[in-house]
Amino acid sequence: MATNVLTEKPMSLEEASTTLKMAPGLLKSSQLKSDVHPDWCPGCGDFGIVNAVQQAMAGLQIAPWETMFFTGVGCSGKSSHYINSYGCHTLHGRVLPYALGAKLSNPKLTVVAAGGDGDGLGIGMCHFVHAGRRNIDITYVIYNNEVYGLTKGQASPTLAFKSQPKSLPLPNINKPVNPLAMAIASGYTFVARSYAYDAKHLAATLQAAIAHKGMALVDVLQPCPTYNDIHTKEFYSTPVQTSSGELPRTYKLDEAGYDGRVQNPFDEAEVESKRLKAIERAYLKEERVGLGVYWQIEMATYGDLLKDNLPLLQEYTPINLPYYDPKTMKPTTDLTPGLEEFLI
Amino acid sequence: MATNVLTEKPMSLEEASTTLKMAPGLLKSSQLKSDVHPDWCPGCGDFGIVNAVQQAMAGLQIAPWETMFFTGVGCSGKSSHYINSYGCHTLHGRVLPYALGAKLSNPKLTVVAAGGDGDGLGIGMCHFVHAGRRNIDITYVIYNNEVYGLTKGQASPTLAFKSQPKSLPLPNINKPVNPLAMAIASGYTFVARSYAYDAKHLAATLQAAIAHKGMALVDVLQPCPTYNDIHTKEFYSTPVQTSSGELPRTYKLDEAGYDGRVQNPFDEAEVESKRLKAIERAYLKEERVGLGVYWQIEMATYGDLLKDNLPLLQEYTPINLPYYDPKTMKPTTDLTPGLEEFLI
Amino acid sequence: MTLKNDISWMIGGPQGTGVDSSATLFARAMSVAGYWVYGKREYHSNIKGEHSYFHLRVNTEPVRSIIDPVHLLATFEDSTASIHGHEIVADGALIYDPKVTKPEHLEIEKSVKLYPIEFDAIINQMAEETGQHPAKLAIVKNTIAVAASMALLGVSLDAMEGALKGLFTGRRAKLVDMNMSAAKKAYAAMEALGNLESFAYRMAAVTKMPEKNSRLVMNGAAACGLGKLKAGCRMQTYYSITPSVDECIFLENHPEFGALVVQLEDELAAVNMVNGSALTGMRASTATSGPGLSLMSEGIGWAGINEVPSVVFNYQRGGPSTGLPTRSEQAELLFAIHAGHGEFPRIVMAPGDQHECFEDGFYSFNYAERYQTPVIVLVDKALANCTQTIDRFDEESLVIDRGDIVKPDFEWPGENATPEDALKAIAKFKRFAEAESGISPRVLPGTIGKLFWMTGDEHDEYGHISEEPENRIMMHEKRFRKLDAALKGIPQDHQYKLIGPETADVTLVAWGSTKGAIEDALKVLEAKGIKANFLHIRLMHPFPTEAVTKILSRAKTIINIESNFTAQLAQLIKLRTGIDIPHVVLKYTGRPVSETEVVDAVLEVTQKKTGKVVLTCGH
Amino acid sequence: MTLKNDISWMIGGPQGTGVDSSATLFARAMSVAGYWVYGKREYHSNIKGEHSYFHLRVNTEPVRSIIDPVHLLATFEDSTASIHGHEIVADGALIYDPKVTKPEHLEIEKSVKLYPIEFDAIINQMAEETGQHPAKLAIVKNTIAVAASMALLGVSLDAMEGALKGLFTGRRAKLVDMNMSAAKKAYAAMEALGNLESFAYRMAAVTKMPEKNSRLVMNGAAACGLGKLKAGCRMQTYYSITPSVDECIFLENHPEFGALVVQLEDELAAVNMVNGSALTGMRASTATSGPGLSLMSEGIGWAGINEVPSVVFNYQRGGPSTGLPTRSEQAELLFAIHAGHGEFPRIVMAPGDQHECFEDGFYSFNYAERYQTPVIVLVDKALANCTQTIDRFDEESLVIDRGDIVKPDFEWPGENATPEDALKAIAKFKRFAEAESGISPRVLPGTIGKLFWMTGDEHDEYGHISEEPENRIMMHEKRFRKLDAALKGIPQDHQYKLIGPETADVTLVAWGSTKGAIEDALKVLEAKGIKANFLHIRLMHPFPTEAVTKILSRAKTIINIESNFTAQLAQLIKLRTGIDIPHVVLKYTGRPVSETEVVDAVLEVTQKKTGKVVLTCGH
Ligand SMILES: Cc1ncc(C[n+]2csc(CCOP(=O)(O)OP(=O)(O)O)c2C)c(N)n1
Ligand SMILES: Cc1ncc(C[n+]2csc(CCOP(=O)(O)OP(=O)(O)O)c2C)c(N)n1
Ligand code: SF4
Ligand code: SF4
Ligand SMILES: [Mg+2]
Ligand SMILES: [Mg+2]
Repeated sequence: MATNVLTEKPMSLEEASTTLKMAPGLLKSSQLKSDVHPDWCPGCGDFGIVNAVQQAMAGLQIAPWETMFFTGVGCSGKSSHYINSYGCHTLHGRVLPYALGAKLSNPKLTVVAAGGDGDGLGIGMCHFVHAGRRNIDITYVIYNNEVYGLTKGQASPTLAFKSQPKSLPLPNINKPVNPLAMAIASGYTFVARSYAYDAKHLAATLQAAIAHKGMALVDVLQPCPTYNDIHTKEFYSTPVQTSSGELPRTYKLDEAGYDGRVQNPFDEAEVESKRLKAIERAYLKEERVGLGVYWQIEMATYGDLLKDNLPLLQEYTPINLPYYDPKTMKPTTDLTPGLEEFLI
Repeated sequence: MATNVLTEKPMSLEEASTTLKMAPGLLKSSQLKSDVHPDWCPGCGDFGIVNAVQQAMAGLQIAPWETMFFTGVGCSGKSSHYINSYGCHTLHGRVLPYALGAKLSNPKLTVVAAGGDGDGLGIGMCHFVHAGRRNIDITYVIYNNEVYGLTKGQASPTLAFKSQPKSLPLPNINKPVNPLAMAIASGYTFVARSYAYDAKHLAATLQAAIAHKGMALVDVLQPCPTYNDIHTKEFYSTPVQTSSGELPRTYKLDEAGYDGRVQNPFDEAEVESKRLKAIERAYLKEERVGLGVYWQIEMATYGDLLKDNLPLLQEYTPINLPYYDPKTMKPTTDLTPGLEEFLI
Repeated sequence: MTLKNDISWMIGGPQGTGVDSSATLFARAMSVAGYWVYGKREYHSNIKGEHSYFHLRVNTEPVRSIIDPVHLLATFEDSTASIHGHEIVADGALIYDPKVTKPEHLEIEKSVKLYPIEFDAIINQMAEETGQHPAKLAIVKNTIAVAASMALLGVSLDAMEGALKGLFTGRRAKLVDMNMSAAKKAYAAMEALGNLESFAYRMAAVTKMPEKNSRLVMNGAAACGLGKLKAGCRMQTYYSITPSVDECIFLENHPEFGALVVQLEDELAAVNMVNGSALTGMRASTATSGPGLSLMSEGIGWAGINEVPSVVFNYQRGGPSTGLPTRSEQAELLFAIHAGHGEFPRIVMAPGDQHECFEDGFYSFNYAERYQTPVIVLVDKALANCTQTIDRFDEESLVIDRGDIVKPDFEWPGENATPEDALKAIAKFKRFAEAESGISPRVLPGTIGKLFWMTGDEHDEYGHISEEPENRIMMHEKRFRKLDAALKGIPQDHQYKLIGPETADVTLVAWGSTKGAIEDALKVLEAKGIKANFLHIRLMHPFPTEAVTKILSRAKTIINIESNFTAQLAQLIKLRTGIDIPHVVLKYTGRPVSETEVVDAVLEVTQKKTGKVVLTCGH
Repeated sequence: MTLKNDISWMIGGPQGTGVDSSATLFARAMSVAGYWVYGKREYHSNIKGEHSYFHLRVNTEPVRSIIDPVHLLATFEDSTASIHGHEIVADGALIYDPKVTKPEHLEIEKSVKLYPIEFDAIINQMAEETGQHPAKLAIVKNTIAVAASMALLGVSLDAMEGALKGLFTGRRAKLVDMNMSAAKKAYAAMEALGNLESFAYRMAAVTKMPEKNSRLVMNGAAACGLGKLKAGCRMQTYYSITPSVDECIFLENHPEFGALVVQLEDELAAVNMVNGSALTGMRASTATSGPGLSLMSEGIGWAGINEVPSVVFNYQRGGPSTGLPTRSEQAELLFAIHAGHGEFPRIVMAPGDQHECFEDGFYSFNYAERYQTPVIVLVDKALANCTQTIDRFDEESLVIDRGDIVKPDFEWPGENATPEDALKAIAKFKRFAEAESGISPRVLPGTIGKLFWMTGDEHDEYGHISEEPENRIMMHEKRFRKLDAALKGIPQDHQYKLIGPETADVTLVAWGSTKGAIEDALKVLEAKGIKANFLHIRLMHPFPTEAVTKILSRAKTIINIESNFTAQLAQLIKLRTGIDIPHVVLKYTGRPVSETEVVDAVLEVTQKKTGKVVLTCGH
């Protein structure tokens, strides 16, 4: 039986591991706006994303005081200040180590990490890949605007080859990374794409990602009206001419008959074929843009696996591991097993 | 017409961009051994790799004084000291930025980068992925031994899930990265796998990789007898029971009818289907291990693309761009175009 | 009213509304008119919407800093007057749009003159004349504010036309007419308000009109970039970060020099790619700011032990961590000197003004190659982003010094080569040979017959790993001797300057970008009867200990001035010379030090013997 | 022959042949016999094959360092005798295998006694007795060398049995008998050589046998790890690097404490994950060495501005760059104090011995949480890898201090919660409230009704970004006041210790791991008629300026001793106190300082007034 470190009351492992769910309707998404005024450019897709995050939080009714929103550095990085939950605006490229460290320590926190495409896929790429190798139960939202917004519009790693948005003096001669394919290849267990101005789809996707037990990635296409004059709001709302006539630019994967969810994670054949299909879908060169879940699989989380290696975690969450007596403040750890090999 | 910075003689762009090829047989691979005695453990796969590198260099008869071998830090990192060419033992995880910086500056150098799986796929993962986005003409060799050799056998990123070689106190709870799939997804234009003790195949593969114009990866399976008691030399030489009887553990992809080489890089359909096949092959779960070229495509290199953006490079290689008069040592750059906007 | 030689002008508005362009236009127009300008730019870490402003000073003689009082505040929207109105001096003036700004609601001096300009009326009139939509013309608001300011200052619009022609070239040349039309209307509107001559801060004409094209209106970032280009730097790596990215943008905008400006995945790649490039013989550098420098520490150390001439420009901004990313600070002096684990020689330089930016852009490569060691140049945001009228750079005296580079002894015989030739061609070379000066002759990879190796490990003379104690002692001492060589070889005026009289009652000590404010303050102090001189230190490491000791030992009252919290230069001086400077003037709001502040602080110290003065001016 | 109270023993061989285990066995056996042992380990950056050795000292009283002369060199292969033979003192001894070592080819003193042991004969005999293949028994060579040494030193084999039983437990218990069998044969073989009593360095028995289980044979890395465990550290991140990885391996080997030991992808992840963990209220730390510290600079700064109690143990090794990765150095003092761009408070501690390692392992978390600021603990390879017999740690006096943590005011009412409860539950809190001490009450995320934010940007009291100058001044000053608080709140004996007499003719000054050699040297110096005392500084930042000034001001001859090139402690002392220490003793070969070297250096300084003595002993 663990003890709540704050209230010093006993709590079950279940209680110590799950964010409290409030009664439906107790908090509206508008109450999840902090009193800081967002200073993004007018028309910036970031407004839509933060809105959707708030809606997803309200939809799930997760306790904001047991939720922590981590961000990287960039225009997107400011998001944590605009949300009424614990907020942590970390370092450029390092949002994942922070978020993962917090979640591993205190599994009771619902942890959402968010940041720019430069932040996550440029400087943060090492953590991006390695986070996939540990299926820790957090959600990671990438604001994909194809530019480094806050430093004035340089190419981000998702900018297309030879593309030249107005902020670039010369065309981009780097090939883009594909965040979806990268995430699937790295071991993320939930990989989805949405669009900043599709409020409903985005909120629903975020809600599914947060509800997913494991490492979830949501790649959000985000217009940056100031620097990216190629993939603008207009671009996304301009219909596409197809063989079946004029169709909206974006479409929902499930409506198109694609299902990236693995039904039986123990069926290796299903897993491998779905994984390959998901990668194929991620690479699909089409004029339209598919939104939805590209890949999802339920697997043991890192937290679960840790319990095999560290038996004490079958009883306590890490932050609740007892190490002192709150009355006397005396340490309670018996060092004997550690001293044995040295004793004379 | 560029000038050789060293001899101050004129040289063509072609001359300034290509490592000299010597007459066949002038240098034997044994002469490419430096006089430093390798201090690897007896039986270490690294011996085989360095041997094969020397054979490949001799096979191509590239001038050793126009070749630079870069390494990361680890047991593998020491390789550069054992080879008679210019050698550069860089920092842990940073071999690619060094190698790429040298090649971009002086395209005349044949540049080979090499390092451990921890070096390249752990701490170096960010550079690993981004190197794929720029098709710079170097070869990158990963010594894949599934452990951090030089720091005493911790799990490297390629170690299998739940695996526990003798150096680990607890089983590995991280999922492995797949270097081949990662490289293909990142944009490498040559991706192959070989085995440290298959001297012939490895030397041939390295030769092909060096000859390839663009960013080449060779993932070399490397037994580490000291820490990895799972994928040992014995493991690789133990035949596998298959439905078609007992077969050697390793097999050659081309003998198995697989061809990962794109014939027409402008045929998008071929490219996409080959890419997907290559990824599928990289993920293939089989008891046998496929050696050979998983993926190859010919594309403009970063060096080629730079010429569009920087017209002077149509005439000079970067290191030959003239900026001073070697007689007077006076700078020759006329700053006018840069001063114009400020002049009053 | 007597005409003035020195006025202080400010313009402000939300980020993204053209505050910057207004200031550039004003600075260039006044410079075309023969004046000398200095301006500082303040903005938030934000792309659009937060308040930003430009504070400029115009003088009939060269100026290098701002003064705090504002004589003329030009506005074209509502926020600036309410934020900065109180900074206008008595008898100063406010230019404003009466549609959005109500002077009665402002906190301003009674005596401030009010000049309402109907921006919309002018724009509507232009719309009528040209048939363009008024919304498309909104951008001329900046020009209107500038032209109105010129009218009030008594400067002819001819200068404006010259300035516009300089700004709008090529495809954009047609904008000259549009803007001149707006300017003329604004000028007329001001004149229509009447009695401009009574304004207390009208400018005197310059006595001697400088020659055309003899001067530059320049910022520090571009000055550094130009110095690098002149030095032959053709490889600049970067990972974008404010404010260093301005130098990179400048370089990217000039592909005609053939310089590779490579945007990378992170600062680790940036610094290590510079090492990889510089070791081939390229002149290579990177530019970064605080967080980037932290990440580059390891790579700089590798260059140190491998004696690679890598150049790192670090543009300091407000720290720690992300800090105040668009504000200025001088808080990375001790970090730059100690950055990187273990001990290795490095050179740390700090330019104090734009001429020194250009020089350090140039000489950093000479010193890096001559001493075969990494060079860190500490600039800061104040210097990078200030606008100043300066004389053209002296390019004539520059000489490239590539240090001791070994040429090949022979050439590859080609087809007739024998196995003996091949053996000779792969002979090895003692790249890190013991040398009294600490400087071993350097070979560039690609040289025939001189193979060597490099490694971050301690190594022998060929560059092979060696853990032998004797070799270690030899190598470590050899490398460090280069610092002695550098101190001997770097000319005195690149090490420090003593400005003002040889002996004085007060000696001011500073480094980096506070130079301008202090230089300007010297004259004011003199007028106030304080005989002061100024020791500006430029070579931060190795430190010119002997010279500084000599100068400070004979100084009477020493005052150290810098933009940080812990008085880093004062610490460094104490560490190197043992001299404990009794008075420090510090500023850590991220806003640069002004002439006014220097003068006031010196007065306070001389009058009250204050040990520590903390400066706070500037919004 | 009189028996000795102090002897120096060495064993060597290629890396991977059991040199380490031999030394451990010897150290434990001698400790079981009641002696006190200190041993240093030297090895290459290599897994198998390069020469490594262990140099141990055995004393009837506690010892803390080695002496350079070797009294008894034990070898079991050919290389060690040729490398170290010349270090054997006159009348010392060499134990060797006559099959591989030919004493006539060695460069040794004539008077050295030679003890050939037929290793193969013993092994073959064992093979015959047990039926095992001799190759399988080769590993007992170490035991043979140790047992032979004990015979020569006159120590009974009973102690060996005790030691083996301690080393081989569980599944490996059966190895005790095998090794004892080898030991007995070796002992007998030595006795058969005869006349062992004539050996000049036989050990006297201890006068008072220490109680069983009252002591530890311990290394510094494990001592740090144990301190951390006791402190409640349950999150240790790392990216493996020599020598810090030894602490991590120790922790990983003890899953029973429930501590997460997370091996990460790089040091950037390691430090930032510690920040992410520590901000939740976990006691979290990382361990690294030089290159890792460079990479962690940025993350440490984030902890600084966000007042997060992250703990970083940095095990110094030979630098710069990859340097001498398996050797020791104390060259990251000034780097640790200045690491990271911009300015922020941090605490830097440096333990001097294994007890202090344990204490700092424990107290670093108390100080980090009490002052809400990152703590860097500077250990080094010498301390991490030395083996020492010490008294058990004092665990009784330890008290946990979590600093000022705010408890929730109320509990969530559960199902009956109203919208008002919900609003109260999301009320915000001034986590960074202005506070005279600099320490604002801290909230742990998860606390109801006290939301706050964090950011690397300068921020307001709630943690929201603020670029306001007034707020900046307040926050920057508030944070730095914590250093004053720390200097007041950290007990004196955690700041420094003055060892020896209050007044003395010579005052030695040092920090970190040189403590042991200097402490030991004090007695020798006394015997030589030099009255010396020793100021060991342990709190490196904030610096105990007042106390150090006081002590050094009354000192007569001050000698600073440290393992680096640039005399970093001397620099720091000059910087903080203004005192310029006239004599420095430096060592930068990567080998730790010995008692012998300290004694000789002090003699040299006192006799010749040498300004700088460079130490070079040790292979
Ligand atoms: C280590 C480091 N390098 C560089 C920066 C500068 N920087 C701030 S934001 C940013 C990029 C922003 O791009 P992105 O992550 O795509 O976010 P966006 O602004 O587009 O939302 C950079 C490079 C930094 N803060 N830290
Ligand atoms: C920045 C940094 N972190 C850690 C280390 C320590 N280190 C040296 S080698 C190594 C790992 C070696 O593993 P790998 O790259 O797989 O090479 P191998 O030894 O297996 O060939 C590490 C972590 C280092 N040198 N630098
Ligand atoms: S620059 Fe782009 S991403 Fe940043 S706030 Fe403006 S529109 Fe949004
Ligand atoms: S530890 Fe492994 S990788 Fe390193 S040298 Fe030994 S066998 Fe090779
Ligand atoms: Mg972006
Ligand atoms: Mg490895």
